Amino acid sequence: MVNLEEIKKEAKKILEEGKVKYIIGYAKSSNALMAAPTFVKKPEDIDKLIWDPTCFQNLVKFLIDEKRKKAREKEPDTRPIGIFVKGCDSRAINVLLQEKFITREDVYIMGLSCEDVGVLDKKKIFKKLKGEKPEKIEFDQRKNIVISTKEKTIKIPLKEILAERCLECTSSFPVISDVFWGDRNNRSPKEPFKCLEQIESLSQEEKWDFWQQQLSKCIRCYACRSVCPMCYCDECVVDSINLAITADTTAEEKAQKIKWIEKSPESSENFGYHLVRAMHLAGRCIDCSECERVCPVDIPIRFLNKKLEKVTKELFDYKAGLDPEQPSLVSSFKDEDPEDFIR
Amino acid sequence: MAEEFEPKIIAFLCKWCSSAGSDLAGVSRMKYPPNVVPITVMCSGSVSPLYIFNAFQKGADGVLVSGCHPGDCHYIQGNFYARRRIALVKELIEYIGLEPQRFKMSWVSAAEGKKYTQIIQEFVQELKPLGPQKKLRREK
Amino acid sequence: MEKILTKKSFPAWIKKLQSYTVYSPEKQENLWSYEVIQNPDKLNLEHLNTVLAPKKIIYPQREIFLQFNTSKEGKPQIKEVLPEEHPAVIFGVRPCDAKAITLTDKVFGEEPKDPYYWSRRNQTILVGLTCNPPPSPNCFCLSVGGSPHSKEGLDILMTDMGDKYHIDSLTKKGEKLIKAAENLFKPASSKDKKELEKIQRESEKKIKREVKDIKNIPDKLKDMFESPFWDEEAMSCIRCGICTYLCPTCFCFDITDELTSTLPLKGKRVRTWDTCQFPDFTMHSSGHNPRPDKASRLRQRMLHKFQYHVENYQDYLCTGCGRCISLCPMGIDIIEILNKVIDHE
Amino acid sequence: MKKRTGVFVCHCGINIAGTVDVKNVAEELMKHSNVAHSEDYVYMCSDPGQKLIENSIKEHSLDSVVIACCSPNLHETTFRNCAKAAGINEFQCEIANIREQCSWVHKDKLKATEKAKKITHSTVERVVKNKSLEPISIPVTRRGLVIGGGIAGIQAALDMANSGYEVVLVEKSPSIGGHMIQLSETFPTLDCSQCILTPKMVEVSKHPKIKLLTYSEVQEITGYVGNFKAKILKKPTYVDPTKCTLCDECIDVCPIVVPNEFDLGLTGRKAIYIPFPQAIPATFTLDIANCPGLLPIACGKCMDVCEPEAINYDMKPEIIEEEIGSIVLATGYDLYDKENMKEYGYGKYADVLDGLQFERLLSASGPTMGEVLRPSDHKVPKEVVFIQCVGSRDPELHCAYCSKICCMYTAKHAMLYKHHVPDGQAYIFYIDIRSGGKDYEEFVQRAKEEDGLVYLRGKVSKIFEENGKITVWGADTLAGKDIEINADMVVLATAMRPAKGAEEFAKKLKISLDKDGFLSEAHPKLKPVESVTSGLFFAGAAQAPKDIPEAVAQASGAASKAIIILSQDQLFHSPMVAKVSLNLCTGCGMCVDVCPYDSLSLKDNKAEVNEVLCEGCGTCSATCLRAAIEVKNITPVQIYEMIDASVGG
Repeated sequence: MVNLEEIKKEAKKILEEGKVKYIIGYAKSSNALMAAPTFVKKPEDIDKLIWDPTCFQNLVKFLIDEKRKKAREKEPDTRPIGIFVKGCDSRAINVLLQEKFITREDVYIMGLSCEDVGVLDKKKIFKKLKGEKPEKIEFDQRKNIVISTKEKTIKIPLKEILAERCLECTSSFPVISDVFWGDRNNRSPKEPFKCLEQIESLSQEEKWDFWQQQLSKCIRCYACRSVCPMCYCDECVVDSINLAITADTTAEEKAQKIKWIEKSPESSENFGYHLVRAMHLAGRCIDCSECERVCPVDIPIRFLNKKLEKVTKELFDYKAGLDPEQPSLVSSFKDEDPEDFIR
Repeated sequence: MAEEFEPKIIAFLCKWCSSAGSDLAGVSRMKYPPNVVPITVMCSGSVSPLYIFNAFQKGADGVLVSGCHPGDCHYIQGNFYARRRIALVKELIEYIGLEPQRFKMSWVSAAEGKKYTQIIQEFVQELKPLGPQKKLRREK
Repeated sequence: MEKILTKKSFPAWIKKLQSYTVYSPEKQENLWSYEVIQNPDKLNLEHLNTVLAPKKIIYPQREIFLQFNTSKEGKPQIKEVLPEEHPAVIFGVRPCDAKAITLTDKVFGEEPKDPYYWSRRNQTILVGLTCNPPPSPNCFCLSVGGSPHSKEGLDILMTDMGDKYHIDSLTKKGEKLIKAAENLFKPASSKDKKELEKIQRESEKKIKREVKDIKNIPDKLKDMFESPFWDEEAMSCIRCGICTYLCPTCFCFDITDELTSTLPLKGKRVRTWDTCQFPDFTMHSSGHNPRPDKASRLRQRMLHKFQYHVENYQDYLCTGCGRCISLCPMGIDIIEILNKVIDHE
Repeated sequence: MKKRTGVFVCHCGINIAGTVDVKNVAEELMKHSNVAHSEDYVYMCSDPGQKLIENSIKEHSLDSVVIACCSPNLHETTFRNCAKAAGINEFQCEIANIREQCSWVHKDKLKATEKAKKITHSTVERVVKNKSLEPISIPVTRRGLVIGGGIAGIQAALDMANSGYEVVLVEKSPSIGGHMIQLSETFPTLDCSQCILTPKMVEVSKHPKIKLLTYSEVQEITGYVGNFKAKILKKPTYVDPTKCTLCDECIDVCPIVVPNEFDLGLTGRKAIYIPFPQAIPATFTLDIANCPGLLPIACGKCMDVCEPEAINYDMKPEIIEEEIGSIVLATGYDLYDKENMKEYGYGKYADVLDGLQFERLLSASGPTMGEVLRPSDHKVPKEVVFIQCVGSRDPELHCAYCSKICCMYTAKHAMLYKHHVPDGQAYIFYIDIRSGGKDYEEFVQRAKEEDGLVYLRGKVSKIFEENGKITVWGADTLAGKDIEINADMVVLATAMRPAKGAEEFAKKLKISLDKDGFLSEAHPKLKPVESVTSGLFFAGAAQAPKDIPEAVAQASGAASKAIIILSQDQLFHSPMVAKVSLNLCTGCGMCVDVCPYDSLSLKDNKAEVNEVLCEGCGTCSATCLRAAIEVKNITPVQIYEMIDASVGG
């Protein structure tokens, strides 16, 4: 069992020793159902830290900010960043290592096993609460969640309100860490891609109707991109103008910024955006499903990424984030890669 | 009577094999429908998925990517990378409901003018009953 | 003019409004969204906060300004595109969202008036609904000069009174709407009015969140431009556009040309929403970005809402709907920030 | 600044104009905002046509041109030179292929014209965004490297050296000569192999332009055409050739006997040895793998006995670095491994030999001084079975390809056997006889007719030893019956394989191999001696099975290709190479992974292009997730515009 006090003890120790620059962890937010990222710089602040199934966020995203910030500083503090990672988050770290975006020395990985739990799905809870505001939540033996609202107190088995990705999780503990809490019990669902079956069984037209309905909701707030630890391009294909400009960027280069995707939230452009994003995440997405969690209009973005995860596994026997040394999916090939689709 | 629907096809042909194969079809005076406009690229490995999505967005009814046969790539391995990338694109666009017939990949060598001709003939035949591709197309 | 309409008759009223496009909140899976009503009988006004405010109807995310083309002779041709004239009614408008429309009215009402905005705005009738209970746990309208039963910006305010609605017609537009089905309404009795007052008092009590000492915020913010406070507060921001796109008062936009053909040159000029939270919002072509980081962008959002807008329009550019709090992926809470601003040394 | 593009539409007589309304194409393109001039002409490639282009460029101040005509494979160079002559950069000229890819394949004039417009428009969009580029110049180190000292390597080295260029010849074994020096006589003339090869070997050793490095292995090659650097490991022989007098005293005292590689194990040699009497360089080598130790305590007998003090136990491996401009690879072949041919008793029965072993038996300098004797009991074999296609042409179990030389050498073997043992009987099992080559067919016929060889068309199913005889079970498919022969000796014509270690070596040099492990040439028809790596050429059996004259011819071909590079002060390389946008690159290294030419590397966490190595394939560009790399003049923005034009309005 993960013991929060032990985590705090370690956090205090590494901060006191000056071993890390700061620690990215979780704290309570104004919303009882969701933790907020917190950045602990001083040992006396460690009591803010929490660890429970409301710790949704994939904090690895903040390593990207940190790298950018460090690049701007003249004399950067090069100490590692302490960071809380769950199983899925750790795979994100592996991908960043694989893509040489960070080095192992940049991070002090505080690995946390989700054990047999995971994180909550806020939307599932809202359904259960039918609009009532949760005042307080407690976890009972990591088996049930006890939610108190103004009117009543209800007890829901965690399994019923866990995020889908947690129910389908194949490695609930970090695959890379410097310190580790919890158990390393592997859980492997028999059919890791079962969630896709419903869409896959649809006819082409039904598939189109489904995605058309979902993606036309998109308001292009880019929260999915913004929250994704793999979306760290300096300039995204959807950005309207050049963002990565240096002193020697020519006017011509700026003028030639390609508008692959127009700013209008039209169906064609929304599809363009989501297809490109899915392609960019092929072999890189580690299924933290943050994109889907943050989507304000509930687009099941995970089903796009999960599909390519499945294809990648089945066609190329490739799984993202398990080994920082393996070559990337699209920068490698095997002679026996399937080609039955090629004429 | 309404005019028969004529699909627009964009074909990304690698310079060394497929474009040369299509040249051979010309030299041999083979005939195929004029629905295809070729864009010659250096290697099938240089065809970014963006090009494919973009062609559909701009109103292509079908897209073909064609390269050298495995092992024959002028650039040794470019077509192997293409094969992986294109497999992903193919799976993805089928998954979102685009008709799978609209996107093809082929290996056409410099000697396969006949094969290129057949591919285009078949492609046009397959696309005609589908009608215009409106799913990913931008409104004009 | 206060009237009473039974809930049973409500669909009948809507059916009488055939000359209008009628919008109302509709539940789609987990979300509420303003949609055109297809079946008045299924209308449900028990909605929580919609994801997007009714702003999206009056000021849509994308608007075509003009279309350009090249003639056969090679001459450029430009055709202005204005929204089609179409009267619309929006039901179930929350008072905070209606207030927000009054704020954008002022912005788009500056000369020269924005013809695209106003062609829709002038033809849209806003039928509000008293919030009882509040549609979001993060409602804080009382703190920013609103209330769950505020009439500001509305043409009609409806209040749920169990099996009936109290209908308060506030403008000529509102009157017109009631006249369309006059026989369905009966005048409100004094008992009804008492009941209404009670509901209104209760509804205010149900608003749990508040910003303390908001009057001092604008002054306080003036001295905080250079403060490291913003760095701290923005640490967990991921620079998405949720807080601003969902905000009923945010109105920033971008204008781009979308080409559809190069030979002949053809395309259209469109306006789309934009947000100060995106890095390209302030990017100069020189490469200089005056708001280079998320701290400066969070600051901009706060200062625009609680300092600049107050200076320019004597009102906050925030109506306390709580959407930015409820949907921030990282739990950034505008109320907490404002409260910290007040406490800031 | 807006480009001023000229569009020139060629009629190609009626080849284009018959199907495409060329005037209409020219008119349509004139509407393009970047097109300053357009016209059509009956034959653009003709002198007047080219003149027309030149004049138009000057008259209309054009800065770029599109020629809508035949395939760029035909006249791209013509028109680029023409553009250059008119004073604009050659890379501002692009070809719109409206003949092979349009007029010739369509009939409907209206539709073909529409398509021609799209193709031409698309090319205009490309050229509008083309940059003026200059060919990349590369200095040349005027020195060659030949790897492998068999007949192919020897020939290539001699040709290069005789043309006046310095050559480094590297051979991994102690002497040059390769497999050819092991052969007895050569088909179809029955020249003595050693007699014709040794003069060449001597010439190599004496040639002032050849630096011979035997007992050496190339460990690494870096750089690129004109500017390679080779790292060569020279293994210690522990014998100083300048002091060694070849007195043989050391051999006499050496206590260690191991199988002699030169005789393929038919004889033994000492741990200190000379591979064969005519070895070049003529010196002894101490085989450290088999020597009891380099310490006087361990043995030290050879050092004690060596009067000229040529033996030096302190010799160390040496790394030699050579700078060279071009390379010929002639790493040769080996025979198919015994391990794979157990069903024929190969390696199990002493009297089942492979072709090379039999060559040694036939050789006057061989273990039996040219007598054909059974290795087991030194008796003259009276019945010998020769089996062809052992391991070759057997896609299921062994090699799919034909080893090409076995038909001929088996005929030769059988013929020579008959010359040695006139009363003996030779049987040859074959699938069919492949005797293409000058005088080859006549040779086989002569063997059949004059020497009475028995050719049996069929396969051998089993070989086993019985009562001191080798029993061969086979089939004669022509007669339709099973055959059993109690032979005294069996000779297997085993398949030719790429030399052992060639695969590893190719990996090190990043040369691709074909499915059988032979070196893969750049084009099977038109570039048979070139590798895809510029400046690297192939010769001999390393590329495919071949006989001596073919190997020699290919070696001379490879040498002349290598000389073409060495003969120039500088080389020019296409400037259509990859370019990195440093501001976008995050240093993930995916482009480095996919580059087949090693032209990309990471420097300070950013990708860097070695323009000289880059061939401009653009795989890096499609792989890069950050759109941080593109190939000049065929950039994504160009493709983007071309898609627009190709889809049409």
